[in-house]
Amino acid sequence: MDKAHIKYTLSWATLVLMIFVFIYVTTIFDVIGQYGMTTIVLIGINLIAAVGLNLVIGMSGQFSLGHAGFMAIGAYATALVSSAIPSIYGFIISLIVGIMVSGVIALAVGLPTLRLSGDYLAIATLGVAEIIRIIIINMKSTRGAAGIFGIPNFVNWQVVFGLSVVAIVFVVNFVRSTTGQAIIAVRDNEIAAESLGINTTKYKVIAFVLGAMLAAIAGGLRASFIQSVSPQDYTFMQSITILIIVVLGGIGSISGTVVTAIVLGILDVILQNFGSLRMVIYALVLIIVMIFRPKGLLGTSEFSLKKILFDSGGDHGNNNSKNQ
Amino acid sequence: MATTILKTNNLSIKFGGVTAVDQVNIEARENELIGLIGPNGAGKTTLFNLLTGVYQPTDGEVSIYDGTHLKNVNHVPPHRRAQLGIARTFQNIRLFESRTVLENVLIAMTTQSKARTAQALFRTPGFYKETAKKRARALSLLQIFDMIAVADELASNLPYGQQRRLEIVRALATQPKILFLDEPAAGMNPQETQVLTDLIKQIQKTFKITIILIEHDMNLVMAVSERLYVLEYGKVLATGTPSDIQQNKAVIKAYLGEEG
Amino acid sequence: MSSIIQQLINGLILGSVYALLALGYTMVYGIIKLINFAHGDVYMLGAYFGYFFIKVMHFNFFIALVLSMFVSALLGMLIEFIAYRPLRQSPRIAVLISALGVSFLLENGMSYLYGSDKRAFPQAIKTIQYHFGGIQISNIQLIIISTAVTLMIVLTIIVKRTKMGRAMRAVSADQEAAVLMGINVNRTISFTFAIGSALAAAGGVLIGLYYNNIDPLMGMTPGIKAFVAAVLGGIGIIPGAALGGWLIGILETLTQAVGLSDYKDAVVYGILIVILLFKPTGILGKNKREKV
Amino acid sequence: MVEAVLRVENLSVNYGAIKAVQNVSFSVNPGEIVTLIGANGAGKSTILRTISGLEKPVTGNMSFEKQSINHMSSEKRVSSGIVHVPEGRRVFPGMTVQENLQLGAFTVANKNQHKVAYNNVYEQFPILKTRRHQDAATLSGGEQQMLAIGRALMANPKIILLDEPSMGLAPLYIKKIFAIIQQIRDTGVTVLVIEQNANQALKIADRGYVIESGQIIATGTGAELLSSDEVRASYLGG
Amino acid sequence: MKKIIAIVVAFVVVIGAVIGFGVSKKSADKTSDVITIGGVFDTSGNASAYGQAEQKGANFAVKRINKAGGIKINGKSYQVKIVNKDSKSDNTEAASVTTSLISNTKVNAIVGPVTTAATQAAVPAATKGQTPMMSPTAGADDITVQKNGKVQPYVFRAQFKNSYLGTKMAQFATDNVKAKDVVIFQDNSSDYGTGITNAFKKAYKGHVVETDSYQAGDKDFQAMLTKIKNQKFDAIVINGYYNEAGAILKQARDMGINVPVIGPDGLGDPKLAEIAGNKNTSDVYYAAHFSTKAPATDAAEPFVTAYKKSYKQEPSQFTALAYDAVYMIKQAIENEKSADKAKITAGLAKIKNFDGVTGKMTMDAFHNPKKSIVMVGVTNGKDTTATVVK
Repeated sequence: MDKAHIKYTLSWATLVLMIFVFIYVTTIFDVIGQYGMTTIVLIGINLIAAVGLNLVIGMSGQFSLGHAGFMAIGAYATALVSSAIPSIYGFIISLIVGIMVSGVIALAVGLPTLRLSGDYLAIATLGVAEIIRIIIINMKSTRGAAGIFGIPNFVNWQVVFGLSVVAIVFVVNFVRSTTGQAIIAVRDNEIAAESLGINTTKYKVIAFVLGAMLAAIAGGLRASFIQSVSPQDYTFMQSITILIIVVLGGIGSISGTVVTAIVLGILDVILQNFGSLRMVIYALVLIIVMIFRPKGLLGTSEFSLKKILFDSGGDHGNNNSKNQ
Repeated sequence: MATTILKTNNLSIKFGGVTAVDQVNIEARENELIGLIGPNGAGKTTLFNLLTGVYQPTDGEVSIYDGTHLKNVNHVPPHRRAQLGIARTFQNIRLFESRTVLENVLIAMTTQSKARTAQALFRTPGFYKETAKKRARALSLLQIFDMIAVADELASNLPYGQQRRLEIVRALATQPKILFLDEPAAGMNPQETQVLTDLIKQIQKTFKITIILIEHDMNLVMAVSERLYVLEYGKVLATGTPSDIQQNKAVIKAYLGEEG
Repeated sequence: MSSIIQQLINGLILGSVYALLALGYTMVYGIIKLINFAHGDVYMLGAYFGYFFIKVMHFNFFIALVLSMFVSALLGMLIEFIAYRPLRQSPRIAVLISALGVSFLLENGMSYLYGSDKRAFPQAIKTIQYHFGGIQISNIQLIIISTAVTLMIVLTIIVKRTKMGRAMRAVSADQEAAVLMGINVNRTISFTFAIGSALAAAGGVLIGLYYNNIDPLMGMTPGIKAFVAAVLGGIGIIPGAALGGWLIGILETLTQAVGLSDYKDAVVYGILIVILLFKPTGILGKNKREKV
Repeated sequence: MVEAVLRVENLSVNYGAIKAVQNVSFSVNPGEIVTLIGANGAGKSTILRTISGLEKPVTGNMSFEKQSINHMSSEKRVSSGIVHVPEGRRVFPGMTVQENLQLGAFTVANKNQHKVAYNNVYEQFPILKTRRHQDAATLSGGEQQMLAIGRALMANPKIILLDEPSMGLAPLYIKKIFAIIQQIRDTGVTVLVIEQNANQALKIADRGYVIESGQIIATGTGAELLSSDEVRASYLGG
Repeated sequence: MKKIIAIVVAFVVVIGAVIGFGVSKKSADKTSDVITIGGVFDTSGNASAYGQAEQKGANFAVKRINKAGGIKINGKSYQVKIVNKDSKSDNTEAASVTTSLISNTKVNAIVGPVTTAATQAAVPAATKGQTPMMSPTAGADDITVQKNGKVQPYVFRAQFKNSYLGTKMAQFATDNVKAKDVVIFQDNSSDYGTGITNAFKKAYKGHVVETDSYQAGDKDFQAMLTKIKNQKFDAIVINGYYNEAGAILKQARDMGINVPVIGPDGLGDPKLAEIAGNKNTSDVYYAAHFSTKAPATDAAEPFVTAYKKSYKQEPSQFTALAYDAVYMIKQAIENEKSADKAKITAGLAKIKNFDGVTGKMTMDAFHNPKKSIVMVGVTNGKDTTATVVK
């Protein structure tokens, strides 16, 4: 690892640490209070789910409307396992179980359906998520429509903050890996990618499975934090909520996803006070943002520390800013 | 005589009722440079698509030399054929437009990559080492093609001629045994075409590969090809050296209509 | 035996409404490749317009039906003009989100203005039951089927025989070539929205009459079901939408009839996925491979 | 001196960062056949597309019958008499031959004119008459090209823009198409045609322009260009 | 390098500001003369019909309390303020707004949420914030019970437990309707429907011919009804809400199925008869909290009259329960002579013989109100009979 890379990694680490310290200070001096912390946790959870969906929609170009299904799997895994083993280890195991089950189901579903294109895939994934939800409603062990509650809580803002950072670093580094680059190649031009020896189905499935796994983490965290799950939490609308974060941020832009998750999280806080007008305002925001920023808030560009701090250039391939 | 590296046997494909490629028998030998010409709609690109696996033939077979003997690859999908050593460019340019020139070349090295995804996730020294190695190779390829200066440009921002050239570089990065070029000079001006002509010859020499080329620019085709196949209505109309073909009455007629 | 036939009739009626909705979905999709998530909400508004014309203006049911279709057509054009037209050159997913925004706006706007509660739809036509052997069918059910079929025939005539219909088909087949014919693409798209919305409104009014209740969220589920129906039949294909609608209606009914009502939607989605795997572009869809 | 029916001055068109057409000027006189020849990707199609309004120019002016059409909508251009037969024919595959022709007359309000136009087209292309109830998709390439041209004629054009009418056609059809182009001109319609088949095109053209990399590099009468060694070398092969 | 220094300096300044703000805020905390009640209602989304009705009930209660002079503690009158937040039919949102009300608005007590699932999600927030929470309509048995079997200290409800409802309905079906065979339709998308069904089946002495499920929002019940039409049964039990029950009723009657229909309090809304049509709404029995026909307490009649005057519509069970929830909080404050959160919690647990609109209530050890169920019989869309099920 050469010096430039160390410097680069360190500056990112410092930034993350600064944000952490900032939140930490605000909490111990009770500036944001319990509610602020709840908001941070929920933003972080949406963030993890959205980063996962961006991997599927943005990076691999596959239009999935089924994210809620995989979040549900993660949530129920955590609900069942950590209720049975009410310790931090139980919680960790539950997350792993959720990730595995979600991954296996995504694999089983993805292999055949990812052959479908565009909107056909969208409806197939929507169907899969609904099927998952209906099965959960009708299963004895998941307690049907009532859901499960009294789940032990092992999630606080530090956990979510940490996992969000891990998820972002994971996705960003993954995109830079050979596999990640192959996935983007498949998105940009499937036929060309194929002609270069890239097994397009394989890479689409990889992205889909990883996205599902991240969704499972988000679901698991939420179940543990809210301490209850119910099938109503994971309807089509949940998939849409996450989809909106991804699209509003800019498809394929991880920084955009982060920014939008935070912005929408804060918007939600404000809108809670508007009663039934709430969703009307939200709807108008959606339409207006799309009309004026059809490529999303950040388009496809990424936030680059290197540009801001060092601004040296000359190092190939670390900034993909595309300005049109 | 050099080994036959690619061979078709009565290769045909029908779309609806139309036979786009009809009982075509062609073969290519090691390090040979073959031109494929014919009027628009004669089935040249369709033939390429059959050879590279994009289409499945209705009839006949495609065989590729796998090191020991010719092997039927009819049911081998395009990405596996690429791994067997087939590379191509496209008539309508197909670059990874959101990626830079360098990244386009790096992506082409995916199947040869030794870098583990896990290494990339943790940004281990191994990752940086492997990345540096790949990058060096890609840059040296770009160097050969005089594209170092634009290595960090987005592929979509390149001028037309450069995009075509990048497609060739990208195809070569897969370390192919056979390179298919689909109208590489399309959209180039005569000077660019001249440069391309030299380049194709150079590629054949440097990389020791077989090149099969579709081209309308007769100057180019005649200058580089060792042997030509002429297609018309999906059938092979004639085959031979460039000078044979230039004298061939049937070919002149097919190309220029009546007189020539 | 008679109960099976009765169930098939039930499915056919349910499917007729899905089909009316799916037709609008499919036409809009065919012409601008947009999954118009707001379509189900136009159906809801159509029902509310019908409610208004019957309950407040005291119009005859059929006049109210036609008026509601007309007003909804205008509304559809307005929605297209405000929320979709500015995004003509944008990525498709941006338009999709805009459509979701419109959907939320209509649902919650109505809920804000008139409350989320269900309203009883005025019974403009008295229900009369007819019995044929063991089969029972009501006049309202007959009205639904015949209106749906009539509208489908009218739609077919518009699309096949009129100048505007030809323009629609031209734009949907090849937008650029259509421009070269001197067709005003924007106007044609507008017209498509008008027709699609009118059909949705007809569905809404019929449903209002049949089930006797309407509410601001009534479009959500049928909207998605109609989308599924359109995809099942082959999205962008008009007969496909009708076929898909009826198929889903019948499937849902039969699933319940065999005692799988807990899994009603799961069965529908499951069958959809299986069909797509074998026929990736829907039942009547044509497989197209990208030109290389 | 006759006044040009179509005049293009200093036209430049970009596709994103690519300069497709740079500073191109030319004119077409009434009753002429003018051809633009040049390699694939030289910018010929872009010029036609800009004239018919499918592309927006960066700079330059286009005028038709002395009026600037720069800001005219595509539909208006069609109804004022500029009709474009696009590359690859672009007939509407799922519609019958007759419906395709009907669409051609989309801007013609007068129904009587439709009848006259049908008769003319069917007279010129008898094969279209026999196939009038067939889907356009079932026609052969040559028949589709005839349909595309017939469809354009339905609009009552003053100038017809033809983009590679001979592309992918058998020699027999190519010959036919060029004969038709001459016939069209003889009925008083001006023709601007793009061709890769430079040989044939120049033979029937009154004048021609050679385009390379988005610029005009040579001009002259058809015969002049045809006998130019340079053009011969570039576009007709060694 | 300059940039980096600038960023570090900026960071230190920001942190300093945050600390300063935190310290100053601490000292600024003070008590007020207003008692604040938080309202967590789904006013948008799927459950908004119920949420909007409850929000109206709670607001109406607050309005009436203030009009009557507020809540008196030790001779001093406190005005009541209600802060409503929309939980948009989303359970996570319910948890989030509950936290917001507790930690930001600093409410004294909470009314809501509407549904069982949302209440479950809000319980941890209320517990952490040590704030009493009174759900008007959450029905699941165990929402007031912890995993270890102890009572949830901060959770109360005004609603019957589902099992209690189901049991009493079964008793009524056998004793009063004399139904030997019944068909059950349940709303499978919420615990309310399935929970009552389970309890009903457990307690019912007759035979359940068929149990069929539907989802909230369904409109078409033809298939379900066709299936049972030719079977033998004496009554239909619909475990769900009036929206779907009304549609089932209409379609059943249109089909010629004229047996008695029994349902829980979810059917108790004037909309039932509107949707089903008056004529079809006959021989229908639902579990009521209040009825003008058989007013459980003296509070019912004036409430209905006043509500009608204010809102120009009939109050539903949802409205009445939310109204009672607020009044129970008032009662608790007055009994304990304090608006302190711990005192309200203690007061609510001790509520005894509270004269609510929905009945005379006494909180049991598990914070469930003990009140008698009145099965109201409907003929031609009008409440005509009232039977108290003991």
